[in-house]
Amino acid sequence: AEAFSQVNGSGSTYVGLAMSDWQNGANSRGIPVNYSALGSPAGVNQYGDHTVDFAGTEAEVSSLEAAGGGGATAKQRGYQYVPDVAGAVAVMYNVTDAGGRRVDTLHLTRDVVARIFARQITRWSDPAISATNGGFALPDQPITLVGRSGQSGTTALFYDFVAHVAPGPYGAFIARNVDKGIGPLPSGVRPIQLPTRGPDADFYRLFADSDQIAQTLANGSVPFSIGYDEFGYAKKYNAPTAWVENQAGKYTLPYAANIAAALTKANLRPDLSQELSGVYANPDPSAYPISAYSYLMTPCGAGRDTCKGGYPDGAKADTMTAFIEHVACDGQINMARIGYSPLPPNLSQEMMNANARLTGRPAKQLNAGNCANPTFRGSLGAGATAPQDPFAAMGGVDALTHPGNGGGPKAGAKEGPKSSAGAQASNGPGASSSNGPDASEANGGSRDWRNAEPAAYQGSGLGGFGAWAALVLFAAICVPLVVRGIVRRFRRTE
Amino acid sequence: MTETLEAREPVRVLGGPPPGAATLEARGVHAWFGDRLVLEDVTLAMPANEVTALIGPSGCGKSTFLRILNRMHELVAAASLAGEVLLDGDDIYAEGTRAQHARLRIGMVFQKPNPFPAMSIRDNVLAGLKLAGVKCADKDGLVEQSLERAGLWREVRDRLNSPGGALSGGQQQRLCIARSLAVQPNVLLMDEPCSALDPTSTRRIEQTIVEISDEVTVVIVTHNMQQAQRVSHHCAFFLAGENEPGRVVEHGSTEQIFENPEDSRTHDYVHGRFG
Amino acid sequence: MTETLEAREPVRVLGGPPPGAATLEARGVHAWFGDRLVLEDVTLAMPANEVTALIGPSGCGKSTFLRILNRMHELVAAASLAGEVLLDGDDIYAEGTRAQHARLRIGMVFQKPNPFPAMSIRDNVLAGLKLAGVKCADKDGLVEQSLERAGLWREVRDRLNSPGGALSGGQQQRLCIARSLAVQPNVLLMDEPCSALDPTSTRRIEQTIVEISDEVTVVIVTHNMQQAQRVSHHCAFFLAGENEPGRVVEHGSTEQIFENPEDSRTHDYVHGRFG
Amino acid sequence: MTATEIRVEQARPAPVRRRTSATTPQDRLVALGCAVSATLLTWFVMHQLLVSPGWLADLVVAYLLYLGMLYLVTRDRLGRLAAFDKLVSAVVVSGAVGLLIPLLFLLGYIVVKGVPSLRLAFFGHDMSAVAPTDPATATGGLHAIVGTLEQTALALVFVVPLGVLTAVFLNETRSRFRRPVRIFVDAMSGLPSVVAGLFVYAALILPPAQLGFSGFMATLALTMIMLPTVTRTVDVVLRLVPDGLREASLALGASRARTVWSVVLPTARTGVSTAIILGIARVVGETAPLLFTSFGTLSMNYNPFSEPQESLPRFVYRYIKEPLASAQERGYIGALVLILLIFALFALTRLIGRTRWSARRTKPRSAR
Amino acid sequence: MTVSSSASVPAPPDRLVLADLPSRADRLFRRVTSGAGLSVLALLIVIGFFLVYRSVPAFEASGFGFFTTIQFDPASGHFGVLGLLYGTVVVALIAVAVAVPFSVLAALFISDYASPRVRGFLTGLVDLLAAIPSLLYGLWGFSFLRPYITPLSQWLTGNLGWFPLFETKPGAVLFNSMFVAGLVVSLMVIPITTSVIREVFTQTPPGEKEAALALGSTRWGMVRTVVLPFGRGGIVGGSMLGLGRALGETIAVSLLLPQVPELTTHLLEFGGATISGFVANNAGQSGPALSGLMAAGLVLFAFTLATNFTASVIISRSRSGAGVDA
Ligand SMILES: Nc1ncnc2c1ncn2[C@@H]1O[C@H](COP(=O)(O)OP(=O)(O)OP(=O)(O)O)[C@@H](O)[C@H]1O
Ligand SMILES: Nc1ncnc2c1ncn2[C@@H]1O[C@H](COP(=O)(O)OP(=O)(O)OP(=O)(O)O)[C@@H](O)[C@H]1O
Ligand SMILES: [Mg+2]
Ligand SMILES: [Mg+2]
Repeated sequence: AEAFSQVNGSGSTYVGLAMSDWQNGANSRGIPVNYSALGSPAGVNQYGDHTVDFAGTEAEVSSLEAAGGGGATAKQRGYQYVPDVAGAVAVMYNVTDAGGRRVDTLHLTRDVVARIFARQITRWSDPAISATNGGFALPDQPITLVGRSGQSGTTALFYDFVAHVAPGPYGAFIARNVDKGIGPLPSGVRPIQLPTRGPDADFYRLFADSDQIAQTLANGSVPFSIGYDEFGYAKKYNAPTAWVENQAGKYTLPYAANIAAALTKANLRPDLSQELSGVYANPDPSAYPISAYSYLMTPCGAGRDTCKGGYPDGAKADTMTAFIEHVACDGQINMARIGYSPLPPNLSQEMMNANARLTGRPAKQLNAGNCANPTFRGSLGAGATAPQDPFAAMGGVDALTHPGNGGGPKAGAKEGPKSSAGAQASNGPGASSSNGPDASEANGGSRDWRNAEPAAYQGSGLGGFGAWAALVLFAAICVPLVVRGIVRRFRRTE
Repeated sequence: MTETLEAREPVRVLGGPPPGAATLEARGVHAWFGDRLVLEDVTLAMPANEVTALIGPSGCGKSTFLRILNRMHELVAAASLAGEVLLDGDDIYAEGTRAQHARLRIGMVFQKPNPFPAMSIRDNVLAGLKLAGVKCADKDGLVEQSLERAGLWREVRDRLNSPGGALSGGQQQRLCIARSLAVQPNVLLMDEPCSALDPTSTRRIEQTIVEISDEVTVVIVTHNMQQAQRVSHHCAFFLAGENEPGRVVEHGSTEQIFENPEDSRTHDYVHGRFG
Repeated sequence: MTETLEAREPVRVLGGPPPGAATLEARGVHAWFGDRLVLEDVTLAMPANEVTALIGPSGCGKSTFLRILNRMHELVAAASLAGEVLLDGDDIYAEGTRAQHARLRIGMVFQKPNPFPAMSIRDNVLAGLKLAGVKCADKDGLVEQSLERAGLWREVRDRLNSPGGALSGGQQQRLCIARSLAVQPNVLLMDEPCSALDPTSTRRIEQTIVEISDEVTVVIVTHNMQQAQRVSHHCAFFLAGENEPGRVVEHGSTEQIFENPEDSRTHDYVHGRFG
Repeated sequence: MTATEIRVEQARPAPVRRRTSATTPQDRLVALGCAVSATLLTWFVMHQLLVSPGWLADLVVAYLLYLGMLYLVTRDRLGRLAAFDKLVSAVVVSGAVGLLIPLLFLLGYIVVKGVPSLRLAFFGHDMSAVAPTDPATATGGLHAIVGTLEQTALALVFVVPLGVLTAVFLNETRSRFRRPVRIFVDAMSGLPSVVAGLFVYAALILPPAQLGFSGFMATLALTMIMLPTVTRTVDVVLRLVPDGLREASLALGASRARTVWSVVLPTARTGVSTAIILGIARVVGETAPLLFTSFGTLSMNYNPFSEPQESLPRFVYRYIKEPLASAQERGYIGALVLILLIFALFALTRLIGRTRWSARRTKPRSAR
Repeated sequence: MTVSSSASVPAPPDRLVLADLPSRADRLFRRVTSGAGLSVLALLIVIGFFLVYRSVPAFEASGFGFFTTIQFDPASGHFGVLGLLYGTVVVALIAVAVAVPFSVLAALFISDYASPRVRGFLTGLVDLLAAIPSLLYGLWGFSFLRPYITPLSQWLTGNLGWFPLFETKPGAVLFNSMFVAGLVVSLMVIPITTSVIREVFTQTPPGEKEAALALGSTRWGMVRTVVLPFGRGGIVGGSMLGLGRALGETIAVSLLLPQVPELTTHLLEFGGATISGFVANNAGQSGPALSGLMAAGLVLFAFTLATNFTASVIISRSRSGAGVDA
């Protein structure tokens, strides 16, 4: 019915996959939409430059401005944030226990996660970590943090969580690094890039994109590391992902159900940007606390009621609203399958409200009858259900941590899906020295960690073959040959 | 071989040079490459309908002189010259004369056969027409006539459309002669046309030279004394001392140069004492 | 010129060829390029300490034959040969004989002077020692002796360390001869060594050839009949018909070939009837 | 040859062609023996006496042993010079092989990764109707292929006339600007492709020009990369046209323009087309400038002048970064098709080169 | 001129001023070709001018500090290209250092060791490999090759760690390092350098080669005395061309390196950034950051230009490029 003209958007890689799905759906109904995942900052900038019609972002314009990454032009153009899909930041890690085995059921409290990433907890043997992992001390290795280099919306989202959960350490962290690459941050503005120099920077391994982070953490090539990334990538590479404790004291992974549960407590600021303190402290036992949603950025005048005319081209406005409506309802069906969570009904309705501001027409009221978003029917779509917490089956983290339960965790841990956590004692020849009460208490979990070689140095390739050995070998073999030659020559001349 | 030609009316081209051989006369020609004088004060008349041979050891400026005769010398960067070259009395270097025009009237055959490889034999012969904008009503006749006069017709008449590069060296050289003859120039310059060829081809081309000399004036550079004796009516002996420009030591009828030269150097040279 | 040489004990190299000139004999040599037979059944003896000249028109296989004599022919892709080449009675193509060894005993000088341009004159002369693993106690003596025999010593003794490429063409060619002589080969092959040179250099090199022929056997290819007459003791006349392989038409003493050839084609050729 | 041969046979026993190979059977035996004994020694020492740390170490040790043995044995047989010659030959051969193996691996890897999911349908539709969760076999790349072809073809429209004329300018005229132009063409060939993309982005796509993303912008960036390459190669090709042909043409009374048009360019035709095809091959896989210019899309856009357009490298780049296994496979399919395209272009040059050029091209060389 | 050619040496006359009348076609021809030539000239000037013009804000913001600051830090408004430039140069140098020996060997093999059939095949193959897009090299290097290089890095640092360049911090991460990036880039550079060097090697005057062989030299002797000295210019020039290509290499590096600018001698360790990779990863910047990127791009351009020029000067100075047969 309406005349459509193509709209282009660019920005967040975080929603890239969802966007593929939405484009595919929208295109099949004749809504010409195109999106290019160049990263949130690029999206906001190109939006500001009028080279695209909308942006996808997690980073707020204020963060971008603070980081010197632009944003001023976007402000000039005017924008409104429109929520589009819910997701979560997963905490992935690569740790081996004293026996050299990969740990794959790490459980962490929100506080510990935040303090690790604010670099207050800096060693794996920290009691705060052992406390939620059966009491076993991990090796006393420094924690290497894995994150995104350059500006990234995911970084901003994650550090918003850190700032809320551990304001003290976060504040100290920011104060330490304010001119070390993260820029001067006004209060309330989150960093969108990590420090590239200074004392903390040495402990970061920054990667150019999410794919590499997940791949790296999955194949264990950075020993004793922990990082944040979109959960989709974690699933793609099977990277070990931490169970994060929520307000209810339960440990969850960022599956759609857990994200959806958490996001029911999301608050919107007047500009529709998200205020997530409620999410981080959502008392729902299935909530995954580091949940957030991503925005679309569409043009809008200064006041939020006057977005009409944001697109001078009427056909573009029509296309955009049609697309937003598609995203709000039909677009949410597949989200759980590809690693996101469908928006809760209130946010879907906000999308329609945003549409109303764009067109100046009254907002369409969504309900289970006219919207295919599965959350309207109390479901989340295929692929939403989360697996069981392996520790829960053993009586929960608290019970496991109890010192009296010596052999329990070991046996219990083995029952987990692919567990080798709760580090078994390595009774190797060097495992005699006891290193403090923690270690011995934890059933010898890390007896000889001080001597343990980093995992990367074992095994493969030329690792154990020294240059001196080559020399000796070569000499040993060549000398007889040379001698033989000399002897033969000697004989000949005789 | 020439019966066919004589039996027929010769084919003529339009817009080409005026018909018939012309007299070429060089007066006080000097040539430089950069600042180096390589040819000094050469004055030489090349009478119409006769064959003039330029002989002399390597590097004495024969090729340079020949190229001055049809304004090819100026193609070399930094080359310059002085003197006059009169073609039937008109200076080809006179102001307002087109080099193209002089070259059209004074054809040239080079040491290395250079047929156009991208063209067929027929197109090679007709190349001059296309390139110089000469017209001809009877193209096939012209092709036959030119090849006939270059002594190549018998050998190639069945494969006029095969590429020119597919011929043997001697045939290629004759093709180049045919190509030059097709525009019916007044003078034909030849720079060691046989030096890259086998004896048979050489003999064939010498024959051709003798045959065409009744239609065009021929000037030929050669290293082969016997060849000069065989084909030419006049001879000019060039010589350049060490670090000196080339000069004409002696010129005159071929007979005189070979039998009874005035200069002892000429005598030495034509009898193979050096070079 | 040779006084200095004779006054002194000649410098000798170690690990090089056995001293003195050697007889070279080709027996039933055939040569092919790919499937094309270019040389057929050449049998020719080149006696020690004498100069043998190979003459014949272009393309008759003289160079090919010469290159067969020191196993350079096999460097050309798809080239093959048949027959035997006996150096003092030993077949240089016998199984187990290395080409390097044959080439060390049978030196070669090419048509175009090819000194190693990056090396000094002295190093050029000594290049053979380094390349072939020949030793010499008195290197300076060897340099002097070789240059002396090539007739270049006077001209270059003050600038032995300037690059070989800086010499004139004739000097370069003599440098190449000196280089070949330095390893003291038994035979020296020369492929038109003077064709790129001026008369003076030519005369100088002819002199050199005459002088060295008492130490090595010389085989020379030349297009210049006078040159062949001047320097050679023996002559072999090669000829190839159209699309036929080259053959030796006649061979014998130079006098006989030039004064009283058996074959009429030889007569025609040496008197400049063709080629 | 046949006639001659028959005659010779009748006259006397047919001549036997002689072996003149540089390596004798003994040489080969020695090489084989050294290889075998090096292998055995390595096995004995590395696996029986020591604990081998891996196949790479075995390989290195065996190789060094082989070289050492070859040297010593040959030195014993033939002397120092010959031994060193053998040693160097072995190193050169293994160097060349060691270089080609990883590169062939690259081709093999992409083929192996791409082939299982490549379906004919890839050439039949775009990605607009393919859900991210669909299997990789459902991939459609028509939009990318069309984009690549259009962008490259448009680039050719600029590059061919400009490049060929510039090369003619450099070769066939005597303008005093030839030197600066040649220098600038050389300079431009050093323009990093990403800078070309950045330039187009900043100059034309961003305000104030505000032309927006489109295939044409990619074309402009590609033109900047392709122009110097083509100009330089055509320049070289024109230089290969023997001067004799030019002189022959001029001596026939032709003008310069005529000479270039009727003699020089036809003679160099195959070389010029080869140069152009190689230029295409060079830009067809350029990715960096596309990141800034063509934006990319999932659906077909036939119009290169407006709206974003996909192209094959962009397609590959897009999918290798997405967090789904099937997306990765899509990337490899695109890579495979890209390689096939380049193969096809090369086959084309070979085809063109074979007709006449190859024969002619060797001429100036053999003449030297 | 009137003086006849006799004993007295006459003063040579004035040279003729040759005034050829060009035809209309010729004049048009000259104008069109000059137009094309000059438009190429103009195009480059426009590009250069525009890059400079857009870089000015960044230069103004950072002053000369642009060349001495390691970090490229839009957050503080201070742009520095030093770290990026360092990474660019290091990666390119590693690439060239690895590529050139192999290229020389391969070129030697093709020009002097292989049989004619193999030679033709390899020449084509190398040219084909040179045309494979760097995206594919990057893809392959990233997903296939990277795991195989890590053990090599380990071995290097384990056994040669005393050498500063191979030193690593304890527990360091050894992949996605400048070393790995250098190796992957070297794979792309090898076909190019090989093909340049081969071209020069095959132009070695056959006369000199034969002269060496005729003196009884082995093949190696011939190569050493004739081919290598003749090809020296080609080797240097080819390496420089390879260096130019390696400097501009984008996609593979942007996939491999974290793009965090730093000055470090720990080449085997995780880290590093190059200008082109950084620019590619920051596509879509605007405002001052964009002009910073432009400035970095300009620096890269200038650098590549310098190397290419050096290369062409070296090639043309050397005997090999000039094609002079001494
Ligand atoms: N293009 C050029 N640039 C500079 N000098 C040149 C050029 N062509 C020829 N010469 C010099 O001019 C002189 C005369 O050369 P020219 O080619 O006319 O001699 P020639 O008598 O034809 O010799 P040949 O018999 O070898 O062909 C020579 O000394 C040569 O070095
Ligand atoms: N590399 C080659 N490949 C193929 N054919 C060749 C090769 N070299 C020479 N020929 C052919 O072999 C034949 C003999 O050539 P060769 O060079 O031996 O003649 P030549 O007598 O030395 O002639 P010239 O006097 O011109 O030097 C000629 O027909 C030539 O075409
Ligand atoms: Mg000449
Ligand atoms: Mg010859």
